[in-house]
Amino acid sequence: MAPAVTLTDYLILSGILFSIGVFGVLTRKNAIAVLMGVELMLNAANINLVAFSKFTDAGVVGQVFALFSIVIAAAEVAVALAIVISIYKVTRTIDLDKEDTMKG
Amino acid sequence: MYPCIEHCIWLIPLLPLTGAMVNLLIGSRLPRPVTHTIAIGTIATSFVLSVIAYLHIVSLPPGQRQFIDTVYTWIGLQGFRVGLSFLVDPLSVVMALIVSGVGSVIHLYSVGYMHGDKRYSRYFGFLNLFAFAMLLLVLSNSILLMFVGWEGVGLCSYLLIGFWFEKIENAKAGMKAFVVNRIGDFGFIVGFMLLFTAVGVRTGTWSLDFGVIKSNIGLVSPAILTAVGIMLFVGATGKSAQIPLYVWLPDAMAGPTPVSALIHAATMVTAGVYMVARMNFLYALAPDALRVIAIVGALTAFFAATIGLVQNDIKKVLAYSTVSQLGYMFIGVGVGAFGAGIFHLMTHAFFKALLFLGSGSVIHAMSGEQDIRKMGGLSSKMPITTTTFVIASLAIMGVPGFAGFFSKDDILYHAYISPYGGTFVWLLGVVAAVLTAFYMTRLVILTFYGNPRMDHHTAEHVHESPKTMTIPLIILAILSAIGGYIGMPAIFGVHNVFAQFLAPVFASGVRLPEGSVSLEWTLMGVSVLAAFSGIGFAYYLYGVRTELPAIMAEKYNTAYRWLLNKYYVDEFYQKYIVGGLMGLKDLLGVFDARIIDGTVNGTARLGRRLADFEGAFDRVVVDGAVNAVGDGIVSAGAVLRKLQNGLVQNYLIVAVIGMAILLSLVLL
Amino acid sequence: MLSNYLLSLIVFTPMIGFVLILLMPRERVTWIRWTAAVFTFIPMVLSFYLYGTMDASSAGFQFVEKYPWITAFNIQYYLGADGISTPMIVLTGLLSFLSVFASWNINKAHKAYFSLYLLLVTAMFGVFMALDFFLFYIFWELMLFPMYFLIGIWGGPRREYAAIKFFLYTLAGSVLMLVVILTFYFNSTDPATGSHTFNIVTLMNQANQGMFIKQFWVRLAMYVALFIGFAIKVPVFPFHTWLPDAHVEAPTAISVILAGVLLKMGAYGLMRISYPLLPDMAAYTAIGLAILGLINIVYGALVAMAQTDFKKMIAYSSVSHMGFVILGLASMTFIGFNGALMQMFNHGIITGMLFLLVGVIYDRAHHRDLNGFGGIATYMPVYAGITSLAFMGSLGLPGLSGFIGEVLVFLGTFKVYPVIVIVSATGVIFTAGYFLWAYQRVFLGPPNEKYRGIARINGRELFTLVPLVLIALFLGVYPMPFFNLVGASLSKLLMMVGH
Amino acid sequence: MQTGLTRSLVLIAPELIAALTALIALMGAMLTKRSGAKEAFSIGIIGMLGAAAATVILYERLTLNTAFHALVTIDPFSLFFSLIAYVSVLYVLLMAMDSRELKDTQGSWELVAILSGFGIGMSLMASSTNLLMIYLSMELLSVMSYLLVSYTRGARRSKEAGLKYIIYGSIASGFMLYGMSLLYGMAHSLSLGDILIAFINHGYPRITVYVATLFVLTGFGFKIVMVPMHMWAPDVYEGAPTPVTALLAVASKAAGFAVIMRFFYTAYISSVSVTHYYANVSPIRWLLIVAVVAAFTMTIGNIVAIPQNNIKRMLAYSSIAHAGYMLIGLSIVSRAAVSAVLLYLAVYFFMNMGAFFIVMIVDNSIHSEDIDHYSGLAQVSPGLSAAMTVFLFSLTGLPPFAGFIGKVVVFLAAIDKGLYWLVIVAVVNTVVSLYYYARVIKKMYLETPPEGVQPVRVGLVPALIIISLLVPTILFGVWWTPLQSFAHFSSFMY
Repeated sequence: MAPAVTLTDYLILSGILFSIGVFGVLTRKNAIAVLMGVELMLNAANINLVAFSKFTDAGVVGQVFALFSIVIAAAEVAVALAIVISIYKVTRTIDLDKEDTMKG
Repeated sequence: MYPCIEHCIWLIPLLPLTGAMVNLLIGSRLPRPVTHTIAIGTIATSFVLSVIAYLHIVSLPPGQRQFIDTVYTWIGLQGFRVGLSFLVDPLSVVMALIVSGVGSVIHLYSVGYMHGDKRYSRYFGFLNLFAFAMLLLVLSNSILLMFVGWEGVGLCSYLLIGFWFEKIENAKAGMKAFVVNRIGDFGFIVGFMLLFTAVGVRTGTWSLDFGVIKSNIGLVSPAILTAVGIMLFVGATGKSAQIPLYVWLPDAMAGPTPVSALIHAATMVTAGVYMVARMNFLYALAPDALRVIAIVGALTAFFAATIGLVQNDIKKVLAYSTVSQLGYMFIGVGVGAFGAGIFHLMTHAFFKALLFLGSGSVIHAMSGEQDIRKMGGLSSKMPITTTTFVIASLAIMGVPGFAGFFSKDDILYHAYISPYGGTFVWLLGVVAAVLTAFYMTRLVILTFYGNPRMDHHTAEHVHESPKTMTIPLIILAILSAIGGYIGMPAIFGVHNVFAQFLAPVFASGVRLPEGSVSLEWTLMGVSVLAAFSGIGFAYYLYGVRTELPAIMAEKYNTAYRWLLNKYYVDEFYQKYIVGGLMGLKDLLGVFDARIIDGTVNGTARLGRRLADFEGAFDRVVVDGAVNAVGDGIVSAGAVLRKLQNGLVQNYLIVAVIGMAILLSLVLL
Repeated sequence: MLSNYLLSLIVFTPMIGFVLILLMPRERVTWIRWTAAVFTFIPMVLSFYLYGTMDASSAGFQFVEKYPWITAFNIQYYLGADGISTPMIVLTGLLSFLSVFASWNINKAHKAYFSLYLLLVTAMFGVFMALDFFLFYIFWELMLFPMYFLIGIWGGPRREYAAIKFFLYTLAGSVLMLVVILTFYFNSTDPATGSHTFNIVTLMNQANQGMFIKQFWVRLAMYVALFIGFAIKVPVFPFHTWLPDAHVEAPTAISVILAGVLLKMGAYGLMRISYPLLPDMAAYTAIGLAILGLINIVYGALVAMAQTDFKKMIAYSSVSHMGFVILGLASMTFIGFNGALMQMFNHGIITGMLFLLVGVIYDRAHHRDLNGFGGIATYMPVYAGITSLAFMGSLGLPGLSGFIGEVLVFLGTFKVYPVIVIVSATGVIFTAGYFLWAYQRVFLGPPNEKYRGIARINGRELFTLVPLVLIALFLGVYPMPFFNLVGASLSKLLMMVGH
Repeated sequence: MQTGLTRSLVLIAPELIAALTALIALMGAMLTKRSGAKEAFSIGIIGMLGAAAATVILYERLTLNTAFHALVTIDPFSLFFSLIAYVSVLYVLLMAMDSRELKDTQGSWELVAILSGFGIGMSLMASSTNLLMIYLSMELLSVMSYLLVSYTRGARRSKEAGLKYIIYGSIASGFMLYGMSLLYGMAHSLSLGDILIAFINHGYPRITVYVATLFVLTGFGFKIVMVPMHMWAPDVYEGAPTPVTALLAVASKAAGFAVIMRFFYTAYISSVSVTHYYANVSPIRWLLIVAVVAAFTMTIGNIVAIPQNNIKRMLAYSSIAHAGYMLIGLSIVSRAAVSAVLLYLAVYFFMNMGAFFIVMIVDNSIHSEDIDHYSGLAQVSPGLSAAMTVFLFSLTGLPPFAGFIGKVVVFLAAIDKGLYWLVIVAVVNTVVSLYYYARVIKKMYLETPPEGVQPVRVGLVPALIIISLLVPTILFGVWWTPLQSFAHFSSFMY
């Protein structure tokens, strides 16, 4: 019988997930990829919330929070994608390195 | 006798002032007769008042021959007040007489001399203004008020030297006079500040009134008094053209001749002598200062005389002779014989004024020519001028019987016996006397005798001057002739009226040892000898062997050139002092524009940089001055701009790094 | 009763003019000018009335007006005048009125010019009357932006640079002052309410009782910060470099105001605020102040000598002359204070005159190069005469008011800093040097053909000059009215600084 | 006797009104043609007026506070921000009505709806006392802002700005969410009050608390444009339509401050006594962090503003600087500090809104945001330039304008706590800032206009709007007692 999964394991997992998300966000040039990185960060947080609510006496609010954040993330991505598309219409690219007309 | 005068002394200076005001403000609209009537009238009235004051003083018992007329409080702070108050005692009354008397005469003379000048009224305005300032100077009851007159006469001298300012040299001469005088004034200011403070600190009474200082002077330490004495004397060297500040006086001859006569011979230049005499109670306690004065006076007397030997401009000769004579006066006051100094001041006022007026009349006749080499043989054409001029010359040479004889002899005698003088001073004086006799004789001969050397066009115009000019000559001639008798030394079996009259003023002054009668006779003989030897030598050179001077000039070329060029002192000053100052101010000018403006003013650098963004002030970009702030800010801005490169992920990286730094900030 | 709101009247009458001018159509130039004239004339007369009616024997503040303003911070609308501020108020009134006529030939945007001008006048009056630190600061800053525009729009060729430089410089000084003000606020207690206060008088009393900021270095820092704020205005070396630019570029009238009034505010600030509020620091730093004064006098004179621009020379002469004020203030003696205050007033009068005179020649010749003239005295005798008088007054010729200020400063300070005074006294030589040199170059010498038939000085210009001439003469001959006015307050100030 | 629900509904009446407005607008969008700009805006304006009015009424008679089981707390503090929210949305609507950029957009109905949503989000941000609520309201605000920024059709600038904004924003909220999860894990609760109690009762590993705080702060800092989360602002502000820029610069920043103050003052600081003596109970020295960040924020903002040539961009950097000044108020804990920040925000609303409004009007007429094109504006349209000058001087912080008062009260609060160094940094920054503000003024007044420049036309309504912003800017400069007391009372948090 495998050893029980503890809170710490979840925290480590979420930490790793979060780091990957940040890394992706900082390095990927494709806008979509960056948005995916964001998703990873949010989900890492969600894992925390759920894990805390499961392993401590913090009640279910954590899980509620997670649900909310999932919904919000969906909305956010919807808007983001809309913008990406409209940009693509104008510039035929979604490479973030091309998005530097305003600087200085 | 006339007690009322005790309350209207202030009229003496005020009258010329009003005259000046009228002439300067509306004079240009007045007809000329009115103009000069006002001018002469006011100064003459002052003279009359001075006479009355004199008579009043005389009528008082010798002990109390002094009164003070305070008009109002000029500066009055708690614990320090300077009144606009006048001090009348034998000394000041004598000075007032000389100033207003000679002044009126010269005013009168000017009517003839300045006729047809386009700034006639302004001339008389300035002349009156001068009279006011000079009278203020001699009558004032406090050093500060005296300083007002002191500066006032300087101003008038500036204005009158540069009276014909269209000629830039005249303007420059005026400026030179003022600035050199200011250098002296610097000493004067320091002097009276030091005195003021010393007395104040010692006694707790803060005052600059002669009376107060006189009564408290004893409490001040001799060292300080010596310093004060010397600083005040620095002021005197400026005003009275002594070494090293005499250089302005010869240039001052650029002014109209009557001005040279009044200001630069008779009155203003003697202010220094008067000041020293007035402060006798101080110098009595500062023997070292006295010695300095005596030495400087003697040296000046000698050096100026040597320069006078070879000058060819008639007024220049007289100018250097003035410097030399002032040297005599300082010998007098320097050796503690204040009376003698003032005595010579008076006689000199007569004969030197006369000499200048005479030369003026000559120049007038020669239609502006001043070079004696182009003169000669004027005696026939202008008898009065010649006679009076000769009388004056005899006076200055110290020919027995004439005014100069008594005064100069008085000085030399005291110089010999006084502990502050001594043989050296006396010797210089005697030599100077020889030289004086020499150059005056030379001047007279070259100007009035021998063959005419002017072109005949000028020659035709030579004529005797009008009455308004000759009458003053005559008046002064009489004074130069007989003026000395009021100061005849006791050895002639008479009372030295002048000395006795002044005595109370100098009562607290220096006690001089009494020389024996025989000594006095001997010294007198020596000076007489000196005078005649000078005359004889000059006569031999310029009257008999007229070719000799040129030859000698060849022979002793170097010496001659040095003398002719006045020992190159002016050049020296020009090169080193003025040049140095000019260099310094240019340096500082640059320093201010570059360094200070650059360093302190970093934000202003920003201003320039900002301007550069608009290319508006490219000119303004100041060279490599330190400009930390401005540059720092701007370059920082540039750097941060580069960071802002439009790539959102860079922004994120910056944010992450920033957070990392913040994290470490607390963890460490 | 007039005296109950006299000061407010003086301060805000120009404000009324400001509003009126804003309401006027911009092409009605004459109306605008005369409105400005009238609304500076009234405060001038009122300021004379103030001088006439105030009780010089009392050192306290008079015509006091005190109303709560911002209760939350215990800020009050608090005006008052005493012997130190009254001369400055009179000076402001006089110069601001005369300068209107010096502005007569402003050739563009009259409406803007005169409205800003009146705003500036209000601010200047306010600074000299405010007794609430916060109010003081508001007025102090209120001067900045009208001045910025007045220099920047109507100034000379390099006006933009001069304007921004002035603006930044002064603001830099005043923000430091702000910090100090707030620090004072938190270290103060209003005896009445127990709360903090900006009331300068209360702060003075507190400072007198010595129950103020404890730490030495804080006091020192505060004093230095304040001093920098004021030193920039004076201006004290090395904070003076804004001045030549501002003066040179500003239009004549504004140069007059700058030199005549604004420079005084620095010294006034020292007397009204630095000294009473931080007396021990004032004493502690006096020697440094004296040295700065010395530098101002001599350095300013020498640099002035180096200038070829007429206006710039006078600007630097201001630096030199304000040095006397600083020196006198550093002396901490009654005579020195009197001299300093006298010098402040004189400098306003005489330098104002000088700038007006430069304006006269500049309007005709359209340049200010000292070497570009020559023999002007032949063509403009009256102008030359007045100028010579102004020069003489400025180089401290006895008989004119300038002398009295300078000599009192010297006499008062000599006891304390003999060496410094002796060195400063060399200034009289250099001053004479550059003034006479300039006079010779401009007025004397062979008349310059270029200016044959140049217009003589006209009535309007004379109207602006003559009053100043008369005052300079009168105070030179009979300065007692001035000393009677300031004596009491100055001795009080002297007591505050503990001498 | 009201039941819990109605009670709560009463408390969020303004938000309800705003929500109603949004719904009506959406229906309008569905039902009407594209043409109905006028109606849409009038609906929006009415709605916002209603919401604002409701807010004022609530503020007037405030008896009861928490609602929805302490998810939100309605107190003077929150109502203050609700007011700012609705009023600024109102002004933005007014601006949008004659904004050139928003003329040919996808339609005004949606705009009204989005703006109403923005208003709701902001006002809820100020009142939420629960991490979940904070997150939700903030996301509402953010999403609306993303839409607004990229609202103009076709304009690439606007799209790019939108993209940058949303990427940056979502990542920031990602950090925040993670931080919140950590806090939740420590305190075992999402309510700020519980977090406070937890802090008081248990000790937590400093590092964890610190990371959590910093992450949360990232989310907030992104909103208030705080260094180092400031770099998105210039690009976004430049790209967004001017009215939206104004909204971001004023309202969104205010919202950020609201939530940040609410968060710290409820979770990290215990109000020890009724005299509002505050004690910092969190185990970390976050005040120092904020102070340092404040110094950097104002300095960087000012320095980088100097070389800017685009006026919107310049104002963007200036708004960073102003965030720095306001952060001073956050680096000390006292009621005075809170009220100072509130007062500053109120003042900032007037002057910044005014500045952007004028920028927009000028842009409408000369089609340029380039500072160089402001040359000689004063000669062709003096009134407008005068107003602009007042706003800019006020932003600089010169008396007698309101901006000066804002600074003074903040400095007072800081000096009261002995934070001299920060105040000195701030005043020096003020001088630097004069630099670029004065540059615009210099352009307008000291330079001559190019040939044939038309005067900028200002309609009656815009003129009135400008005046309505101008008057407070001057009035509060000389007499700000009402504002003072308003801010003071509003600084009261339950």
